[in-house]
Amino acid sequence: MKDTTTIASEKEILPHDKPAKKWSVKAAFNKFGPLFGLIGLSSILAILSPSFLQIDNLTNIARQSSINALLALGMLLPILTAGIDLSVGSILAVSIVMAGLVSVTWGMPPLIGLIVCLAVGAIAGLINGLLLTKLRLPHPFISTLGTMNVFRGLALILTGASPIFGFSYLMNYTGQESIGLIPVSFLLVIIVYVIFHIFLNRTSTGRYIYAIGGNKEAARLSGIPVDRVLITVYTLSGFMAALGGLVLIGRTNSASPIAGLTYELDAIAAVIIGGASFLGGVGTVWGTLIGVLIIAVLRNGLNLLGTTSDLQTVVIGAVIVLAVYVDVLRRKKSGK
Amino acid sequence: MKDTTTIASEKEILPHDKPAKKWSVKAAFNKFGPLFGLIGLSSILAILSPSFLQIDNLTNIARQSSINALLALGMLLPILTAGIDLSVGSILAVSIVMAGLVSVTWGMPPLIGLIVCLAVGAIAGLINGLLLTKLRLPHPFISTLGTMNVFRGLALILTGASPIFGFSYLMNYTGQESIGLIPVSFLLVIIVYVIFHIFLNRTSTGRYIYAIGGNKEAARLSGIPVDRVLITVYTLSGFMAALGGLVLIGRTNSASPIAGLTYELDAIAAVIIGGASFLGGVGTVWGTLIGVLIIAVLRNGLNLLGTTSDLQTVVIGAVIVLAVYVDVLRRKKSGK
Amino acid sequence: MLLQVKDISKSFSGVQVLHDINLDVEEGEVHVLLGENGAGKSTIIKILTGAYTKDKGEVWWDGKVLNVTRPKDAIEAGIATIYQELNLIPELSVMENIFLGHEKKRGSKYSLLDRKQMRKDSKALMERLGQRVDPDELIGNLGVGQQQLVEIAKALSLNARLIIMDEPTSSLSASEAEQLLLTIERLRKEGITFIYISHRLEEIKRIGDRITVLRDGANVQTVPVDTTSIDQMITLMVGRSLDNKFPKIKFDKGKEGLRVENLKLDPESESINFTAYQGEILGISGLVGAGRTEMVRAIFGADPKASGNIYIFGEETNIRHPQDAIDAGIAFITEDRKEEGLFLDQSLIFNKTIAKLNRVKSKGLISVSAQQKVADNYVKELKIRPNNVNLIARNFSGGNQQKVVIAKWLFTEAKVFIFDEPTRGIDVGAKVEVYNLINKLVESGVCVIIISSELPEILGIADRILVMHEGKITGDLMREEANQENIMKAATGG
Amino acid sequence: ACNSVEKESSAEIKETDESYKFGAVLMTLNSEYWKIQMAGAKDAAEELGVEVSFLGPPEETQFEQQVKMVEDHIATGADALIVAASQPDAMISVLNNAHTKKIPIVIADADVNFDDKVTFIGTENYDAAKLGGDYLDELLNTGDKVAIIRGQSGSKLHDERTKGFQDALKDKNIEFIVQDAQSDRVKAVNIMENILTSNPDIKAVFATSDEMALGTYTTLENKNATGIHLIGFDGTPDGLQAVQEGKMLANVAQNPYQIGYQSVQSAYKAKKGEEVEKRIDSGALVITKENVEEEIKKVNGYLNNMP
Ligand SMILES: Nc1ncnc2c1ncn2[C@@H]1O[C@H](COP(=O)(O)OP(=O)(O)OP(=O)(O)O)[C@@H](O)[C@H]1O
Ligand SMILES: Nc1ncnc2c1ncn2[C@@H]1O[C@H](COP(=O)(O)OP(=O)(O)OP(=O)(O)O)[C@@H](O)[C@H]1O
Ligand SMILES: O[C@@H]1[C@@H](O)[C@H](O)OC[C@H]1O
Ligand SMILES: [Mg+2]
Ligand SMILES: [Mg+2]
Repeated sequence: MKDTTTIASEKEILPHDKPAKKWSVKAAFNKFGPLFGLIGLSSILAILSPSFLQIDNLTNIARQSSINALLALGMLLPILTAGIDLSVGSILAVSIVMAGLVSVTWGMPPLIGLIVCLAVGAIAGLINGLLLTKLRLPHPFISTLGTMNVFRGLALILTGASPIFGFSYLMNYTGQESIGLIPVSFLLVIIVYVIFHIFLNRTSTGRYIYAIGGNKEAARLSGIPVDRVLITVYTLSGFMAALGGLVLIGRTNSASPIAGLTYELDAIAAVIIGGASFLGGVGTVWGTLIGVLIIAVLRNGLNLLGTTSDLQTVVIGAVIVLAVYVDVLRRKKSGK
Repeated sequence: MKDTTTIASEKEILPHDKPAKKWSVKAAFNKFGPLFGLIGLSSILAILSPSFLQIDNLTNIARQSSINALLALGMLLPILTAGIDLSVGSILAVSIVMAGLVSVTWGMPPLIGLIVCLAVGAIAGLINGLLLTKLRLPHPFISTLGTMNVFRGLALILTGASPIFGFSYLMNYTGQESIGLIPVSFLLVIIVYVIFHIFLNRTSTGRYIYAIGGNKEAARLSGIPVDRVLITVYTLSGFMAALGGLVLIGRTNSASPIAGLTYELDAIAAVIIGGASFLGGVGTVWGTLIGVLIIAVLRNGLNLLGTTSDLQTVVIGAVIVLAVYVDVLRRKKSGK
Repeated sequence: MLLQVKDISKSFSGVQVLHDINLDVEEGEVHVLLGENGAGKSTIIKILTGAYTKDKGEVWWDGKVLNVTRPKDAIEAGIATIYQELNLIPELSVMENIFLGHEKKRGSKYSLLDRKQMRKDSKALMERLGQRVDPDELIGNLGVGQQQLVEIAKALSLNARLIIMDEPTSSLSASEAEQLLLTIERLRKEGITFIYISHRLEEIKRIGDRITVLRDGANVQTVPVDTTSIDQMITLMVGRSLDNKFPKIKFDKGKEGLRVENLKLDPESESINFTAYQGEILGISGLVGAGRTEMVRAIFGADPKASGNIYIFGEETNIRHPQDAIDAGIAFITEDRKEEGLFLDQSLIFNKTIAKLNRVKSKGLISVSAQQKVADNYVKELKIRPNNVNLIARNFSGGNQQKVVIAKWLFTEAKVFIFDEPTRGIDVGAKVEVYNLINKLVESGVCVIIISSELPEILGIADRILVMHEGKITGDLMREEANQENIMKAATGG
Repeated sequence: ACNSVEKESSAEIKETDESYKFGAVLMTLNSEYWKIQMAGAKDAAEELGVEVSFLGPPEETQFEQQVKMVEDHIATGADALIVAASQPDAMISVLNNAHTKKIPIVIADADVNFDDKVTFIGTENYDAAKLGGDYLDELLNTGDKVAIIRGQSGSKLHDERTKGFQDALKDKNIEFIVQDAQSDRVKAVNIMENILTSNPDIKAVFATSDEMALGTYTTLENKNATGIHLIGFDGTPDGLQAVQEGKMLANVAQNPYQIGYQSVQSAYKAKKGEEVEKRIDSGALVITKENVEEEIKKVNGYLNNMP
């Protein structure tokens, strides 16, 4: 007996039949669906406001979208696992406040401040992950609703509720500077998105994230270390919130304990507008980016048009519903 | 056919043993679990603060809990169907603002104001229901996130963002008056809770709500009018938000367009602390009431103790996590 | 003629799966739908009941055109359905499930529920099916078999004239299946009509009156059961005859593959010991709830065990999670594909590769071209249809979904394969493919263990048969000595 | 604290009947502005030997929680109430309840239309903002464009500040671009970016609170538009520092310390049956390079005294 335990023989490794042409068109349509929404929206705004397409304004949009881009990318992971992270806004606050304490109040080197910022975010996310998996809490909605309060309270207590300002160049760099015309924060966004794309599609952990969202029990029985993956997911979500916080430091040259209030809602909206499903297992990095841009373009455009914030609220609410509805139609057309 | 290919015989088909007695104990424990939490919490507070058990303070708690009690009861329905309603705070705002416009600004009779308030809430809820079912939106999180913005924006636009005040006695009655020692608003809560208890347990629509949360596809295939039930659910949730708004009018003798911000979070927390499951199909009216009281007692107690809001925020967050964890433990002990 | 289906067609996203289907069902008969996996049986049923909408064609019911746009229409017309996947609400009680959608009220449509009456009626209905169940028990606390009976009670409570059953026995133990067949026979005598789908041909022989055979979404023929042999059924179904339903190849017994020593699921239970070898197929038989699934789940690390040592090819392993088991070279094909096997919204290729992603990596990353290379492995051999590796699992027929799960585990190249009811819901032709594949596995040196509740299957393919009773091994029979009687004897405790 | 005979005897341990317990409810405790108000209140309390317990919701929008906090102060037997209501009209009912229990009520920061109050102590926002406008007046030409970044539309405070500022510049025929940044620093950054894109020719910006002013400055700096005059409002430590560093042309400082201090003083007087003025203007000051040092010293002094 040959001690090969595989039953795959050479002949089985046939070239894969190219899937029928229409499938790939569908796939493309599915992938780029929200993009059409973004293009449509931008066209309307370009007509309504002459400033909209100016280079200056495009860099505005890039800059204004970057914090949400980072938070939404983090949020994509829990949502892919059929979870959610409501605490990202509070994690952002506690991370930047700690960075401020370390690098401004206690006068430590800026690099340490930067590391502390990201580490605090990751640790806060880790706590979310541990609560969920080790306490076997039924749903992250509730654990992150809890930590949303806890982290916010901590940020307030740590600072005695006062914002910290006067950050050094290094700490402000990401949020403040541009390389040529492109804001550093947006470059960061692009880099992180590419990394996450590779992570989600080309690594085991990435694929496991989709598997867990699809069927947690089947994932466990397929040998997927479910708890470890979930802990990774929430840790990364916390880390991304802190990265968003780093940009916020630069944009405001300050760290306020009340920063990031309700940021979770924008992040969730972006992920869902970008085509991800609350039921888990469905969603992409690029869809999320488009979701982020749709929201950012909308806010920017409404500002340019001088709309009141009340009307902006209405329009953004309507666009959230509309974007998801268009997605529903598209999926239906391309065959459930 | 003789060649039976199975190994069954008549005698194996044993009558199913009556489930052991412990089931009913389990059930009771499951039902009253959160109650122990409430009693424990109250005992601690009674020791820490002499004012806590005074009649005066107990009526405070009754009064202070009633708005969240009404919203949470409404929220229970979507959660039972494995959904959610993020828009209740905004519905509250748009309902009371409309009531204010009608009965104060336009000077119509107070009864009309009252009807308008409740009708607007129900209609807003109906819109949520229709969006979810008719547009086939994948999850109410997104539709109600959208309408949360839309309704809030409308409330602001309708009033030019200023609160309306000067309501008549009738409009203020529910939120302001007491019958003997008991606040009318709390009486209202008790009545509505009893009605909902009967509705959920003794009517077919009530049972359908649980069925849809348990297994939507199975419910559909059993001939349950799933869409109609879901529309009812969101309409009722909107109606309850407006009822909560009516109490708020009385409590503040005013209708502010920024009323009800983040109320959805307290309502959700109460429902979940009360033992309902995000996955649908599990949860009771009385559990919800206990969840509401736990939150109210906690806030009241922390105020009596003069705790700062930062610390309150931390404690409330921790209690949310703790309450759910205790529930997990309890369920585990009582056999999954 | 109670029901007439005329020229029904249906396509999903441009792929036509039903072509002008016709079906006549006489009052009082058990009408069987027969066809390979993916032939379109479930699709027809779902069209009849309003779960899907048809593209074209008509349904006649009791001499009139029946327009079904939603499940309620069919139910109101008197058609009750037990779908391939159970449709009960675990959080509701037996009584509530039985009367779900047609509750008894105390008065008008708008009154409160009459729970007393429903409790009484559901008790009576279950007793009519030979079950004594507390009507207030939650469905989630019942076994699959009893759940299936609750579904039937539900159909009866509707006073349905036609009950449709889509593979009702595939997830039942033998005794539960037997109970079901007896019930159908009895109800048929009471005048109820059935449409019955099953891949267990013996069952069809026993209770069917006429068979309508489908192939690739089209009618083949309608024949009376009496004059049709099982072999003829197979020929009609697959378009050719199958000379050997159990293609058994004898290999030499090799090294020890899996050895289980002193396995205890909980500290008080008696210990389990057995060894499976290369070159043999070890079958495990037993009655309902004999504890076979529980035992292998413990071996695989899916559930915790109290104690016990497990050796893989002589090497001791410490398995605490499924992950450990997979690393040790064990594959476990679970009995419940939907809950425990499949990622329904992911593609075939995703499902297939997920348990062993290292095989499609290059330079540490999952590579598209590596995936392309292995895409068709097993898909052809298992005749997974349609042969589209990008189709999401949900859109495969039940039997083909089962094959996807098998493909997933084959892909792990494990050294020990444990199959729990591997041919559940698989058509006769495909079963042979699965057996051939298992033979291939054995030939390549894999140690194979198969749990099956179908006696002919276990007798047909196993080299050695362990019999379990109440969590203990009560029999160890070589192929030559095994027969229905001695298995039965061991299964009932000797 | 009441003058019953039994209380008298037990009061001997408590020194005198002066050991009052006051309950304060502020719009929030989570900002420097409110912390300075607390500092003023605490200093007054110390001087008078009374105790003040502070409550405030996490966010200024949570006005219903303020109502609950007043109720809870009443339940613990507060001898007087100091209330800074974020939705003044919403507070009237509960204040009436307190009044029927004979608890004196001092209104701080934002006036409440409630006849039985002891007094109102706060900034006259319209006048204060007008001072800011006046200061800017000579630096502008007729027909210039000026942006106003304001807090939540509909908020009375911000309405008054916007109006006061605009009225000061009436004669200049200024084109105002008013946008609402809801008192949020990040929103102000974004909005200022967008304003600069659509109206690059603006000459000055007035922000109706310091949070927004500081956000605005970040944008001006990043877009190299520091030539645009910036005027803030509140006089928070950060705002003052910005004036000192020349980032802000001027800052209209309120006097939250005085508001807090006078509130406690007034409550005490009311308790003692002394006469209290019905309305106390805590004053406002335009802070510029000239007087900023002094102001910073003052404010730091307040904050350092915080426990
Ligand atoms: N929702 C769907 N989308 C796309 N294709 C589908 C869908 N449902 C079924 N199909 C396809 O329709 C065909 C018929 O499926 P159907 O479930 O009716 O088969 P079946 O005869 O019941 O098979 P089995 O014996 O395996 O249950 C299959 O090829 C299946 O892949
Ligand atoms: N259909 C059922 N009805 C009642 N109890 C069951 C049923 N199936 C399993 N159990 C319970 O689970 C335990 C072991 O079940 P297990 O699934 O391991 O048995 P099995 O031999 O694999 O049988 P099956 O054919 O049901 O898969 C038994 O102790 C029994 O009480
Ligand atoms: O007057 C105060 C205002 O300046 C600050 O921004 O918020 C609280 C207000 O009361
Ligand atoms: Mg089928
Ligand atoms: Mg089994």
